Amino acid sequence: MISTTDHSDHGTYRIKLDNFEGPLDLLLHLIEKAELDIYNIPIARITDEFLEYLKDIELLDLQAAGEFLVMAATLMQIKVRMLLPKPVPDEDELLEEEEDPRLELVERLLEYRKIKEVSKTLRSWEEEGSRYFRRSGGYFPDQEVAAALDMGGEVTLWDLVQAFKNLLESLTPTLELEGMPDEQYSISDLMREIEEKLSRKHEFFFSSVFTGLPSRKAIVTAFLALLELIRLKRVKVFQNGEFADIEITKWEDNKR
Amino acid sequence: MNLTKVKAIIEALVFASSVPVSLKDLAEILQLHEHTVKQLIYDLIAEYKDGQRGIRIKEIAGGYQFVTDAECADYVEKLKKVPRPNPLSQAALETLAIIAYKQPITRAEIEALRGVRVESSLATLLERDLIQEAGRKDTPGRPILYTTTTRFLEYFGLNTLDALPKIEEWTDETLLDLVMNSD
Amino acid sequence: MNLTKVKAIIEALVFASSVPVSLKDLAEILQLHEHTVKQLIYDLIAEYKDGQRGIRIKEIAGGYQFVTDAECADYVEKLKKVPRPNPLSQAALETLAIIAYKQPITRAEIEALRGVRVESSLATLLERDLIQEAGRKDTPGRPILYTTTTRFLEYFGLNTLDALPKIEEWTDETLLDLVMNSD
Repeated sequence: MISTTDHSDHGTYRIKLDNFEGPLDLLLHLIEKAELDIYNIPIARITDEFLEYLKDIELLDLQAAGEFLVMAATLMQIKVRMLLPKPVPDEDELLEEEEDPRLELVERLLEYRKIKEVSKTLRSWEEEGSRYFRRSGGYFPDQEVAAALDMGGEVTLWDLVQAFKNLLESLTPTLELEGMPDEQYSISDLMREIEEKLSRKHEFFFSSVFTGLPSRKAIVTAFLALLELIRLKRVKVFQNGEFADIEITKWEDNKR
Repeated sequence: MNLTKVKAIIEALVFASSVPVSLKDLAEILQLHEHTVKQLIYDLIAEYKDGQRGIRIKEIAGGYQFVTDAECADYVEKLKKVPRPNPLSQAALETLAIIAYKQPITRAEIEALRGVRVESSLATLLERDLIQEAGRKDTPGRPILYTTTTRFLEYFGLNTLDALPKIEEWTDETLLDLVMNSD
Repeated sequence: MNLTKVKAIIEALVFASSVPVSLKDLAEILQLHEHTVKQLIYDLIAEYKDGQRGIRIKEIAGGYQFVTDAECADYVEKLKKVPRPNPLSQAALETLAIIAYKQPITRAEIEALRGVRVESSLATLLERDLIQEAGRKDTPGRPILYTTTTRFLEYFGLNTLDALPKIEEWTDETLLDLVMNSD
């Protein structure tokens, strides 16, 4: 069972995703490895490859997993939007160019790529800088002036006590649920919702699970609910061909 | 006061300060023109450099500071009880890169750019005095703004933030778009 | 390794140390006879003395240490009035506060309270002589214990540690509770 209060477990998030600094890093890796054009990403192919990596997620660290799941959901939404027929432009209206659903993602990837490049430069400077040592600001009877300078003289006893009090306050045990599934939408609620929907419709598209959900947290929760249903063999998901959205069906209906 | 004497005083001042001393402070203490002080400092820097010494004066974080020569690093390290700090993790480094370029910046804005939560990177960077809290943004929730510190410049051997590699296309507009669309 | 190089390394070592460096330590790091090192150190001392420099090497407390030249003292004094950026970072201050109230304390205990790694604040505080290593705790791993220094008392204008403002609620039980609940 996926537990929502399991974060005392020090989520050791040991999967091959470990080599990546998050979903953008993984995406960038997939694109570069296949030498794809970042401005024209074959979204279906990349989505499949991305999900392939996600298979190995151990849901120990919901927060880290959540970040990858949100990206998976985003990719699937883009995929669906690209399949939708383009509306026939009204003759009266200006022929506005339809915005490519991939645009925002491409921009984020470009930004992230720049960050990675800059990080490389900073890394080499860090290495170089670590070879210079500053003078240590010790205190020597003979050198009172220099020692006094090291202190700056701007920290008072009050600052010290204040720092301690603040720390005390910050330690008041509170369970921060940020990044955890949305309390309004618990996993079990959403599992029930998906199953109810299936009892009415027998099958529906994966992306429709997410429509109407208010926050990223809720989307992550929905994803987790779905994964849990799959694990419990209550639903099955499959894809009809490379460009299709993922369909969800009840386990016993799945006789194809 | 002859120039040898002034140079000696500059040497003492640069040594005595544990943070880089600016040209302005030196000129004020010596009651001399910044131009004159600059000449003398460059003389001093050259003397140490040419003399194959174990220490030298480095222009860093907008000021001047004595540091040990890089070639002596292996020996100096043996002396230090405290080992040199571990290199920053890739996550912390990426977070720091964003702050360096986009400061002042909030946590949510950094997270929109990196695509992951950055709480623990921020804690590490604050702990290592590479970033600081610098007020709050005037938007709902009044989120904390982060900027880099003087220690950041020292750590990477930079004189000013302008010495960071240029990134032309990185505009404020794209950042704003991302944040708006991020949740 | 030629003598110029060895002398440069000695210079770097004497400069970088926060306490006077003994001949023994220098000889050990350089893998040379104390006799040889002593010769070279005396050369260095003479060079600085004859060169009318602003700094020189002094034999203090059984070791060697760079100090500013007495003749520059008036100017160095003026440096005190120059505002210093970030005298002690917030992170270092929090770590110091914990050590002040809970000494002797180990690094792991401090980290449990602050929720972050405190390696670099400890380095800063040790470097500034505000804390010191004071033996080891009798628990598995025998971790190092830290206490505040005399310098700490001087710096905050305290006569004894008892003069630290009391914080009543802070009993060992609450500490334990907090540590247990902090992760």
